[in-house]
Amino acid sequence: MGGTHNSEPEPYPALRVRALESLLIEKGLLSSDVVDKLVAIYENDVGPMNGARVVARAWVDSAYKQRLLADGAAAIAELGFGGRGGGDKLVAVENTPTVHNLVVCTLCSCYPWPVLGLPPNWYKMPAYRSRAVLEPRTLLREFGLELPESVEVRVWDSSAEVRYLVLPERPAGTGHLGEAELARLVTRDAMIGVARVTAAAPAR
Amino acid sequence: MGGTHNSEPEPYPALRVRALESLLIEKGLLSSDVVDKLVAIYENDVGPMNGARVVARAWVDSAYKQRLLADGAAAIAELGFGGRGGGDKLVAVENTPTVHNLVVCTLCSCYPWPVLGLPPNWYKMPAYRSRAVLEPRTLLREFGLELPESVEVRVWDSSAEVRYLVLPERPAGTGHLGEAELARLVTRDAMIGVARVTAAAPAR
Amino acid sequence: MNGVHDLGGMQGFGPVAREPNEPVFHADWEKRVLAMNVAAMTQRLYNVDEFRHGIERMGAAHYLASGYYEHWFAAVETLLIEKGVVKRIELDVRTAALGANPAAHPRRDDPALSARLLHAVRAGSAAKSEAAPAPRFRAGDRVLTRNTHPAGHTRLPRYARGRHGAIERFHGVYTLPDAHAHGRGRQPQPLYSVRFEGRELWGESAEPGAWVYLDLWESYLEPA
Amino acid sequence: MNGVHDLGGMQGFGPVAREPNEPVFHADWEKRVLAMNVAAMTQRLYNVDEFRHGIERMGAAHYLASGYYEHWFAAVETLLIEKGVVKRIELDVRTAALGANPAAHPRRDDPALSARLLHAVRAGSAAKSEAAPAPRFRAGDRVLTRNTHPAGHTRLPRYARGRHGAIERFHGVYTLPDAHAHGRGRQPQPLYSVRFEGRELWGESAEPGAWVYLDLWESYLEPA
Repeated sequence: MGGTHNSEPEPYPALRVRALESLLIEKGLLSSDVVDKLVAIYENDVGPMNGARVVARAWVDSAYKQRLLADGAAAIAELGFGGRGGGDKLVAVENTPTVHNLVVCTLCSCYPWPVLGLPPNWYKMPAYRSRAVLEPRTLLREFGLELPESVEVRVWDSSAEVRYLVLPERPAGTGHLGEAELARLVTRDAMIGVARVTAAAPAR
Repeated sequence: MGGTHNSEPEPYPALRVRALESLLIEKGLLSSDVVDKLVAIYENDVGPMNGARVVARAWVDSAYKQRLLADGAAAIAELGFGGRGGGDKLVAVENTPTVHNLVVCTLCSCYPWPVLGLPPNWYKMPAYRSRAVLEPRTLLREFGLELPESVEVRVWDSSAEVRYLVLPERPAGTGHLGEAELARLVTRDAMIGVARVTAAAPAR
Repeated sequence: MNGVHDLGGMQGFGPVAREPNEPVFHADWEKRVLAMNVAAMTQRLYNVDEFRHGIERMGAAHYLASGYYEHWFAAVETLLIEKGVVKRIELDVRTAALGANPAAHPRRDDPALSARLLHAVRAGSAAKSEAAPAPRFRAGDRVLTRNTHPAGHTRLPRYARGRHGAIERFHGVYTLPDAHAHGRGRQPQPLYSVRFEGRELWGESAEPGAWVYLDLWESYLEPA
Repeated sequence: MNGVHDLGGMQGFGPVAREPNEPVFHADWEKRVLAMNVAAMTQRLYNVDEFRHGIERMGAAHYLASGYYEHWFAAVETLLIEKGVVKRIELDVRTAALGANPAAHPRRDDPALSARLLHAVRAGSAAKSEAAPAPRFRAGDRVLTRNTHPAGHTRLPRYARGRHGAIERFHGVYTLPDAHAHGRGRQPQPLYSVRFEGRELWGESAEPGAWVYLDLWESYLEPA
């Protein structure tokens, strides 16, 4: 590699990817239906809706919340979530009135796939990865989240196979909502730690 | 700027440079003869042959050598060298049987223009700048210079307006040579510190 | 490796650019790269640490000028060639052939392979915690990270080297990426979450009341 | 600024590529960039610290993918536009016009300007040492560099922050680049050569018997 096709026009990667795919298929290491089914998993089956169900359950069921904080992987498996891309260790970190958690991977782009799906581009790009550990408050302010100095910021830099899920604070005024309704309020950004959950349902 | 013309074809910088040049000429801040004369200075008047004269003088005149080590800028001015691109401070560092000096600029490409001219590309590129401070012995080995562990390596990272010139060791077997003949042995690489001077005249 | 991938604390990359209603994929080829890589790792053609180091070995300018799936593809290509799964010349020839005749090499299904791979993906196949060796540190212990600059893969980022922290928790015993990325086996070690005060990492440039938690293997740490 | 220009100790750039019988310039436009920059600084359109920071502000991928005179030109263009000497639109229009008619805008001499600039270049116009303030440290004093990560220009490289060294010599009193690059005046300070043992900088990865000498301003240092 070594930067040799830096300035190739856009069709080039697409063509070379198809070429490699066709070679792997010929060698019996891949098949077209494998591609289709894997893509379908990451487009349809895993995504922030999984994490939102975990969060909502933790909000309404304090025993579940304790299990989630004690062993994240086991707790999400109760809801049927797991599999590749999440390590075998998931750690849920809880936001409180005095502690705010934020997740990043400075060395690559580790992310809790089983509960959040594939990461958004901004999570993978240099701006977020470089700044989250050095100036988290400034970064959060850009995301629209102004934290008072009395709130401690904890940045989780995922450098190993352990993945992190932020358990956001349950917003005030949601006492009348059921678990499914609560899950609809929980956004991907809140579970990464760059937003709060609000009682108004988010635009999806 | 911001990387916007990364993948432009080669003619682009040339055209934009000519455009800026023509605008500066119109504004009275530049003229074609200024360009010609400045280029002529750096193509003809300054270069390693200046530094070689300084080194040869230091080898044959121990009083000059002491003045060079005490105040490099004043000593090179005795030979008519100076001007922009060298700061007002030049420090000559002397190689001995137990000390080898090497010059780099990790943050940009500072270089002693009045005595060595404009730097070669390798001096300005990331490989040299990144490695000279971390693994100087390995780097020097690649340049063909194997230093025993008993020789201390001193790497001068030029982060300020101070510029460094390595005063190489005079090779054995040159007792019969005069100052002008000695100067012909002294290479740019030896004055950066990536080579020794040898008694055989270098290819130029 | 002190490469440009080690981005923690770097500056000059500007604001975070977000895309409203971002799709899961931005181009069809990205889907194919995802599938290829998952299929290759599931079949153990290379491991995740070799994969990450494959990305780190990209040219620095290329790394910074390209996105996530280009990084993935760079590593997939590098590793499949190095492992002898495909030959570079094969890939060059096939790329040229597809350029000349895009309709060549139509889809081919393999239900048996598909069932096997999908089962493995759903089960997960990432590093599992092992029983030994026993952890040297306990929660609350003060530690000093090593100031080390290995040429190969490591998960100790540059910004956290030679810094004092405290053990937050013991995660279990996991494969050491520094070994596993370079064909030196798994060499499992205790893995800890270690907390660092912002000021210890960034000096006077630290923001107040900010802590960084890093997952670090035992050999990265000394008692302090 | 922790940018990709701060290359000391980075890895992955491969061997040093040397060119036998390298010419002073590789293209005509490089000569013009050199002349423009020297002429601009000699006329104080911007200062050398603004110039260096102009290069540091390039996009990281662009910086690593381009060479010395492209770096120079990026900074020259950025600064002349920021200082109002030329307008970006003027430059865009002129570039397009020259593309359409390369013979336009022939050479124009100005012997008076030429004489004035060449005299200044020969005399040199770099930072001169000033008398005050008096230096706080003497040769041999042990110092600790500050662990600081300013967003702007600095000449304290990342690899030498928070490290112990010893004063090698006092150079004189010089303009502080951290201020001068940002329109905050010269703020002259004592400048020292400081020596660091390889092991202090690189830990176990240091080569034996290797020392690094850095020129550092007094405010980068604390007594140790």
